[in-house]
Amino acid sequence: MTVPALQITQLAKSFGGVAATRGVSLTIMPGERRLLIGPNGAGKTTLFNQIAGDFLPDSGSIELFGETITRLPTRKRVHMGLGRTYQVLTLFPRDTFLHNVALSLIGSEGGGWSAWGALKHRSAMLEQAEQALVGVGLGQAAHRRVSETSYGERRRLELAMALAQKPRLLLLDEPLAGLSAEERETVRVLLEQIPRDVTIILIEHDMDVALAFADQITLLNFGQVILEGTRAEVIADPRTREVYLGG
Amino acid sequence: MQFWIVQSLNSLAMGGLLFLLSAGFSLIFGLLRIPNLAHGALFMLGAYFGATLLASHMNFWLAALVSGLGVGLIGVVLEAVLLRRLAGNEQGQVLVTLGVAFIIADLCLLTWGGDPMPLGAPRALRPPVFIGGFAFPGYRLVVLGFALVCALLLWLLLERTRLGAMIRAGVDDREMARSVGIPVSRLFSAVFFLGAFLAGVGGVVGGPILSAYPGLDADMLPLALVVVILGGVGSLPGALVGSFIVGGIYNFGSALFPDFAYVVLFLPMVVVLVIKPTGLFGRVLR
Amino acid sequence: MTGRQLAAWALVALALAVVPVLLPSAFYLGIATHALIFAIMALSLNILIGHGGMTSLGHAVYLGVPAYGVAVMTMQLGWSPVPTILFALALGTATAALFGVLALRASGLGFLMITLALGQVMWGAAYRWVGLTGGDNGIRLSGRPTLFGINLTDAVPFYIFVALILFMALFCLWQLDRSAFGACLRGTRDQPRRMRMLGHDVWRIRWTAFVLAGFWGSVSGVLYCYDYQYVSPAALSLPQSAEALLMVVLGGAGTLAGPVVGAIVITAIKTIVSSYVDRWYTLLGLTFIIVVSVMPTGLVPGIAAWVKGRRA
Amino acid sequence: MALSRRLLVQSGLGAATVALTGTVARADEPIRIGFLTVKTGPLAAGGIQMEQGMNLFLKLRGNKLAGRDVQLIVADTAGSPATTRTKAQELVERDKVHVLIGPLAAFEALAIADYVNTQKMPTLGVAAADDTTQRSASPWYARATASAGQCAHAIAHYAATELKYKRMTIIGDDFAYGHEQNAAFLRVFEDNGGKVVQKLWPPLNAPDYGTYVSQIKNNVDAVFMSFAGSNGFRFTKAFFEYGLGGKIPLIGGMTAMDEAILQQTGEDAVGIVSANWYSAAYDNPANKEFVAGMQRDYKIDPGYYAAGPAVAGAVLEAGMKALGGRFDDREALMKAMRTAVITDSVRGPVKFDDRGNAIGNIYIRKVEKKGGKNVNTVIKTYPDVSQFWTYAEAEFLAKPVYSRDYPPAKNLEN
Repeated sequence: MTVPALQITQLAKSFGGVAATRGVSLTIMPGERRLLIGPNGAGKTTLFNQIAGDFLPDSGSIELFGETITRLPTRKRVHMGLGRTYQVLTLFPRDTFLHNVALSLIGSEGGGWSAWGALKHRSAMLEQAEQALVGVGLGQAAHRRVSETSYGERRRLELAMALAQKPRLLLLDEPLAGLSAEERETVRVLLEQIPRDVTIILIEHDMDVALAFADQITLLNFGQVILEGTRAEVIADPRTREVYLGG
Repeated sequence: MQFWIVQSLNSLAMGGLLFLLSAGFSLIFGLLRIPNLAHGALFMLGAYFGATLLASHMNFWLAALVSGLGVGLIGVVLEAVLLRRLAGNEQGQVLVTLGVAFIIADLCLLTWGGDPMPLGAPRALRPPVFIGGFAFPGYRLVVLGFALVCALLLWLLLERTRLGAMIRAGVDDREMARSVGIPVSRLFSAVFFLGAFLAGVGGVVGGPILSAYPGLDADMLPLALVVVILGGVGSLPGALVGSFIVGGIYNFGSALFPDFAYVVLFLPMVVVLVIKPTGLFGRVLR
Repeated sequence: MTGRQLAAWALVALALAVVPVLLPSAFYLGIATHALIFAIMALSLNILIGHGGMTSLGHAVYLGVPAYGVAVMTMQLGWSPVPTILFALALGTATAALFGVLALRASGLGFLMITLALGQVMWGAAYRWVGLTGGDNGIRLSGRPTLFGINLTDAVPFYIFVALILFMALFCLWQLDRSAFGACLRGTRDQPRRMRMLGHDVWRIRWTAFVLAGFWGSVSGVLYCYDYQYVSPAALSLPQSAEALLMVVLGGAGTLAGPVVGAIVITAIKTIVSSYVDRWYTLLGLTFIIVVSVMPTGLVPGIAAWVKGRRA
Repeated sequence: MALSRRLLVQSGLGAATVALTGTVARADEPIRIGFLTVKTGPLAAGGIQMEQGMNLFLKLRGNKLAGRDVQLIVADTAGSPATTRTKAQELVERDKVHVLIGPLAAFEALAIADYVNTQKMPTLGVAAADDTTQRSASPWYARATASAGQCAHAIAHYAATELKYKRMTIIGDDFAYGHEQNAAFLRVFEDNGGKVVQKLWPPLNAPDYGTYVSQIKNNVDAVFMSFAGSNGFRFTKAFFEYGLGGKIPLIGGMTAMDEAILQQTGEDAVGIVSANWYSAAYDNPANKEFVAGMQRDYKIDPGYYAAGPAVAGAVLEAGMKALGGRFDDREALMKAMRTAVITDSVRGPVKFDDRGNAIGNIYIRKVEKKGGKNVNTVIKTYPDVSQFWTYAEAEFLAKPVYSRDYPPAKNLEN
């Protein structure tokens, strides 16, 4: 039997009495493309934050490729193969695209910045960073500063930074947010190109792209899993209508 | 026994004084996210205003009100002219408020000279109160009562009025407040006025205990910081409880551990912050 | 190093070298020396403020503790200069290592307050622990040392010594700026959460920066003690910490030249302008306000932007 | 009269030419006095009065000492030891002063002690740190005021022998000046049969004295306080607030009831006994003229800080007179000042011991209300008091310097 890429069991978290996550259980198999849907405030990003380790759950457990990570710090989860992009861009605005990706690579090295020498002398790493940028079609933008680039380019940089680390499980939080139709298409193709040895959990409101991309869909509301199934199952289920149309 | 009673009273009275000092600082920091390092100077300015008005035989409470208004006005100008354009630039705010503190301190020295100026409490409130055979200064109990009344009024203002609701919304989430149409800029001016007003009134009401002297600002600012840190930023109950805790630590600490008198406030603060970096009641300090 | 960078460093070296020639007397050279020592202190604090985004109000600890280290070792235990200096640097750096663990429990204002409180505790200890520190009377040094055969008593050799160390500090911090570590440190300043998500140990990056700042602060502390040949609790005081903070922010946090410029401006106002202007304290306050109003990011970036604007 | 800085810079150009051509002081060159004081920050109160006292002294002399013009160059130390040193350097090396007067605070004086020595700069100090004229005395330093312990010795004797106090509490600022006064008090008080049963040390920056006042034992005969600056005033207020005033007598050290805070202390001050080498109410012609001048020019009664420079000025004048108006030979000037015997300073007669500290009257003063204001009426004069009191100098100096814990208090009660 294959070990799940991610197994969440009865995860619960509340903030000052307000429950954000109420007993969520989730199993995601390696190579899967899983879409999380649900209205605003359903607890999707909160769930990502807990998988990433931004805060610790009150109860329940999280296993990444069979190893319990419930109380591990974020960086250890990253070193075990977890990657993430953010809905709100979190880049290093004063640095170049290349440096942004370089920071990502230094981070995945694990003991990290052991090198005190000048960054520009680490040619192997910079080469790798440039490859990652080429991979998302930003090869020409490598030496531009983040603050001088377009929003669409930054979105792709988010993706490049996550992909450069060669994650085994990738959490994508609305990678299409705020993009034009043209840019959406570019990113959609990029997502399609991610090899199947990377497991992906996706939050996305662009249903055309998201539904086409996903194998399985999980519907969340009020911090609970409402239902789980294939695209057809979820669309057909009356509870989906209920959640989205208000009930 | 007497020791415990008197020092407890001392702690309470000092707590009241500290609340008057720190409530305004806490408000300004909580809503505007401005570490107003001129707060000690505004408090001192209030004390000097009060001393001057009292010397011309003004009624004590009227003098407190007038000084508070004067200092509050200076606060509004400070906010509108210098600080508003520095929103989000914390280092700039530190620099500017420290600069203002320097200027106020120097101008006070120029205006009132270096010698301490007394502020007489209202005559009727001066005599010691006798509690079971020992004397306790009556005026300090008045300060305690005044602080509690102020705390109550502030609580009512924040919890029971429309202005208060807007202020709370601003403290919780500034962007959200702006997006639901709260006039955040005017609100900021109002809060800065209130904070500075409280500092000015506090300077006068605390005056009979502290007096006005050069260096009062530097003596008071760390106390306000300690109170706010222990109590938690932007929280009125936090500032109140923090004041009494600091009053207690100061009085019992200096009496029971005289060898540690120089570090009596800061050592416990380090301990608290290391164990609980958010302060005793605070949200995350970021 | 590129040719341009080499030229820039040569220019810095030249500027430091011509100061003794240009200044009219040993007195002014002494003031220049004070300014350079505070420049080293401000540079060290800039590691925290400018690169790490951690505003510390307790940096005087790393000026005062090693200064006391030098004074106690020299005057009470009679150690010779080299072991004294090594000990003082180790003492200051170790203090930073410990205080860093405490202060980095928090960030933002919490960090500022812990550093302030730790500074006040050390100040109180210096006042109260009279047996070791001499209390407010402080400790007087019997003179400047002879290092590697060079007697530092006179103004010129001491200036050269300090200038050399400032040059070293500038160079090291420039290297730091360009290193992978420097990039990581700035990353933790701008996006700590993202840094964690990229697998970085944010705490360790900050702590390392804190210790580095403590080390370079200690270098300035040792020089401070030899410069004034006297140390008292004032070296550990809150005003001293605030002054260092002001130097950094005034000159421009996060830039290499900013802290040096800030240190020179503030030292000049305190020592030279104060001879001509009675209300120099007000003037100092006004300077802060004007600089922040006109150049919110500090003198060096502000002037750089202005020059750029004029060229364009 | 303080010359404006700009004027000084202009005339300084002339001086610089002189220095370049290597000429020795011209016969008509004025004597340049470098005056170190605190004009900004929390210590400025005393510093401003120092400057006023100095200005008035020179004004009363027509800006001439021993027939020579005077240039006073005032430098602001800001109460910081590092700045004090820079300012001392400025006065000595740039302004080429002939003599230094000041600085105010002990730690400032200590910060420049070695510099003054290596520069061989005649310095007339006013700061009270005991050891600067005891175990670490310098030939270039003389103090015409008093050491911290000097006045405390006298009032301790007075408290034990005349006021007949037996059991006392002593309280003072927890820094060297407070330590030294309290230690001196304890020694003489206990040598004369009294007992110090309680010692309290509020930190220098105590926000409030309530907690200390309420610790004072209610069965002591009196309380001795040694505070500096505004702390004495604030302590006295708290003492009365807590109802101890009138119940337990309060007596004070050198600066506790200084004229600078005497009026502000109001009714509470009346009856408090203290000791100082000066009183604005001291009756001699020099002081009468000085006090009248202070009241006319600055609307205040002079106290410790204003009178100090006036005494130092008198010493300088006496030294210059002894040299026939010359001052270019520093060694001779210093020697002349330290061997001068002055009979008519504002503090009365004064001369120096061989370590450079004043020997002069110590006045026991009691605050009285006269003509609607508080005055320090002299009620007893201890004549020719040295810093060693009645102890033998060698024996005194063989012991450790006065401190928080020396001499040990053997009669403390818990």
